[in-house]
Order: sequence, then C-alpha cells, then structure tokens
Amino acid sequence: MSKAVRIQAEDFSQDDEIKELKGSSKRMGGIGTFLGCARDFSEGRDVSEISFDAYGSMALLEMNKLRSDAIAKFGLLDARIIHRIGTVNGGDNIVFIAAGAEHRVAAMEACRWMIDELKQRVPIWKKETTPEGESWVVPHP
Amino acid sequence: MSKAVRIQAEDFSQDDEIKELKGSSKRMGGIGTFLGCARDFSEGRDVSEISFDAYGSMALLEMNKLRSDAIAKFGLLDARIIHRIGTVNGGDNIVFIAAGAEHRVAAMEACRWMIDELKQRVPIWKKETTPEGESWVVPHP
Amino acid sequence: MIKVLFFGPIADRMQMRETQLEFTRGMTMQDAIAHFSVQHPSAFSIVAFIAVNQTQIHDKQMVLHDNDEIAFMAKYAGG
Amino acid sequence: MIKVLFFGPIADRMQMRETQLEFTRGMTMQDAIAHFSVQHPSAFSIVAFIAVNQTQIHDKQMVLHDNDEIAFMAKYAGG
Repeated sequence: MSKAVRIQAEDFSQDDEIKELKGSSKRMGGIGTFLGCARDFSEGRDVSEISFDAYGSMALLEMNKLRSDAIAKFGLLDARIIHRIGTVNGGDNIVFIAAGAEHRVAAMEACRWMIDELKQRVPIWKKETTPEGESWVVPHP
Repeated sequence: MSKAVRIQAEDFSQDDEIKELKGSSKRMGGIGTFLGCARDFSEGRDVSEISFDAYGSMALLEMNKLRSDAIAKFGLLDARIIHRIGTVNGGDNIVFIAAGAEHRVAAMEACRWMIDELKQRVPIWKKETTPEGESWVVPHP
Repeated sequence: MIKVLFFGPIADRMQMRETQLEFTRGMTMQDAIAHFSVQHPSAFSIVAFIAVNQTQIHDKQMVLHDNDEIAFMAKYAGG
Repeated sequence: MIKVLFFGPIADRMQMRETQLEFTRGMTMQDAIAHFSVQHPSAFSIVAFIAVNQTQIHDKQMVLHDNDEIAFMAKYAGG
C-alpha cells in the first residue's frame, strides 16, 4: 500500500494508483483522473527540462487537506494526489489526481476541482530550462 | 501500437493507453481520463456480475466518430476510447476514455463530454445479475 | 435478402440474434417493422432505435435495398 | 531561534534556502520581514505568501514564538 498523497522524485504507475484507489470500495462506479505532463514548448519557447522545488512538509499538509476537502465536498469514496519534484523532461509525468465515486459526475467534477485548487494552495515552484536559460514560472492570475 | 478506439473482452492497462496517447505529441500538457467500473450494488440490489452485448460494427463506427468529434470540438491532441464486452465482476474495468490536450481544461471537459455522449450514441447493452436473477439495465432518460 | 440483427434485451425477447427477411422491390422500413412486430410485440415494444447499415435512421418510410443490414435496438446502456 | 525557509525563485534571489533569526520576546512577523527585506529587496519583492509552522498566515502583526518555522514564498506554480 502506498500513501494516497505523496510528493516524490520518482515516476508513478497509473495502474498501481488506480488499483489502490479501487481497493477502498466495491461501490466505485466512476474514476476521474488528471495527469499533468511536461510539455516541450511553453509561452513560445522550447523547454528542455522542468525542475520543481517544494516546501515539502507544508505541501504534504495542504495536499492531504485538499484530498479530505474533495472527499467531503463531492462525496467521493476515495482520492489520490501525487506530485513529482526534482527535474523532468518533455513528456514526463508531473502531477496525478484521481477521484473515485459511485457515479461519474462527482468523480470528474472532483478531479477538476482538485487540480485547480492544487495550483492555488500547494507550495511548489517550477523552473523551465529553455535555450535562453532558466526561468521560474510566474503563474498567470 | 494498439488502436485508439476498441471494443474488447479483455482488460486493458491505463499505463499502456496513456503511453500511446502521449506518443502522439510532446505538446501534451494535460490528460483527463474517465474509468467506469463495475459496482457490486445498483438500484438497491447486490450485483454479482455484469454482461455487455454490443452491435460491434456500428459501435466501433460511433466510437470512432465520437473520438473525431471530441478532437475537433475541444482541440485535443489525441483521444482514446475503449469499451469492454462480455462478462465482468465487481471492481472490474468497463470503459476507459482518455483525452490529451495542451492545457488541462480542454482535456477534462472533452473527457466528460465523451463519456456522456458515449452513453447516448453507442449501441451497447448491459445486463446485471442479482440474487433475483438477470435483468437488462434500462437507462434513465 | 435483408439481414436483420437483434441485440441485448431485444435478442432475448426475440429469442434470436439474427434472421433474414426476403427482399421485395420498394419495401420500406415500415414494412419490415410490421413484419416482425406482429409476431413479436413484446420485443418491438422496447425498440428505441433503428439502424440501416450501421447508421441510425429516423424515417420509417425509408426504402430498403437488397443486402441491407438492419438492426432493431433497445435504449443504449453502455459505459 | 526562528528557522527561516526560502524556496524556488526566492531561494535563488536570497542565495540561500535556510537561515536563522534570533528570537526576541514580542517580535512580530513584521519585524522578521523588515529584517530580511532591507537586505534582500529583490527577493522580498516577489514574496506572495508567508507561512508560520507550515500554515499560511495573513496578519503581519502576528507574534512569533521561539522555535517557530517561517517561510517566505513566491506565487505557487505547481501542477
């Protein structure tokens, strides 16, 4: 059993995560997931790699709270949130959100809400390496 | 390479599907998926197994059209749709939809649209086996 | 000959998945419906969609052609 | 002592990830901000959030306690 909320350098398997999510209830009829990946192009520039820095202890607290909030708000049976840190290349996985519910609408709405909230609440920073050098990403308001 | 739209008796791997989806573009920043699974409880009754029948040739045509429509409507980079037929048990996978786009909103909205449309457009029928016997599921309007 | 297909709940009520209907020039979908629904009213009471050659059709006055594949279908319940 | 943390773009501008601030009775978050922002105006120009013991705080008049862990953070860019 891996934890339902994690920050880690290594990649993850969606099959493994979904298997663990399903394990929590046979009532689960719908699972929505969001997978964020590294694009090789951003704001008009080529991106060769992306590095993530995190305030690990606070980020984990916030991600756990976000998971609990989503379970309560959408009546989920279970949810998982994983964010990678360190350096990734084009096409690599960055963040994975999964929400399992009895019915599909709650699962998909919760999934969308969690990734939107994660971007607002979780202390993680992203640096892109382009031909012009490195730069920290400034999120749009 | 497996086909992007399939009807099959055997289970599938989300890791494999996502890998193929990602293979179509390095511009892909967000992937939304929906996984429908067999619940062990429906409309107040225990369900021991679910069987699916399909008008295979028409279902494949409709699913391919649905995928093309979603790619055009949401500006996706790629999408995949898989539906199992035959008999499944509680917890088993039934249907998988994946939508990949440059940004997350299009990916998640397309995913939700595709599963809603699939239920309307694709000639597949579902029979639940309960302690009271077998019955074909009548979808709510 | 016209190939006639039944699936899921309709196949159960028809007690068959496939049959044939002799083609006659000028016959319409309404003629095919009349042919089967008299003998199988229970099955035809749940027909919600009709397809000709894997495409859903809405006009029952549509003229059929030899070797067409038609399907009488209940409400879909996939996903 | 108060443990002071910097991450991402602010760590780069501070040229350090962690430092300490001597604790004095009655000191507030505003005192801590004043201490660092005078020496590191470029880093502090992008501070968007402040946390005390892993919890975001909004009141700069908040009184600090010995052994608190505080963090000065730029806008988040995860996901």
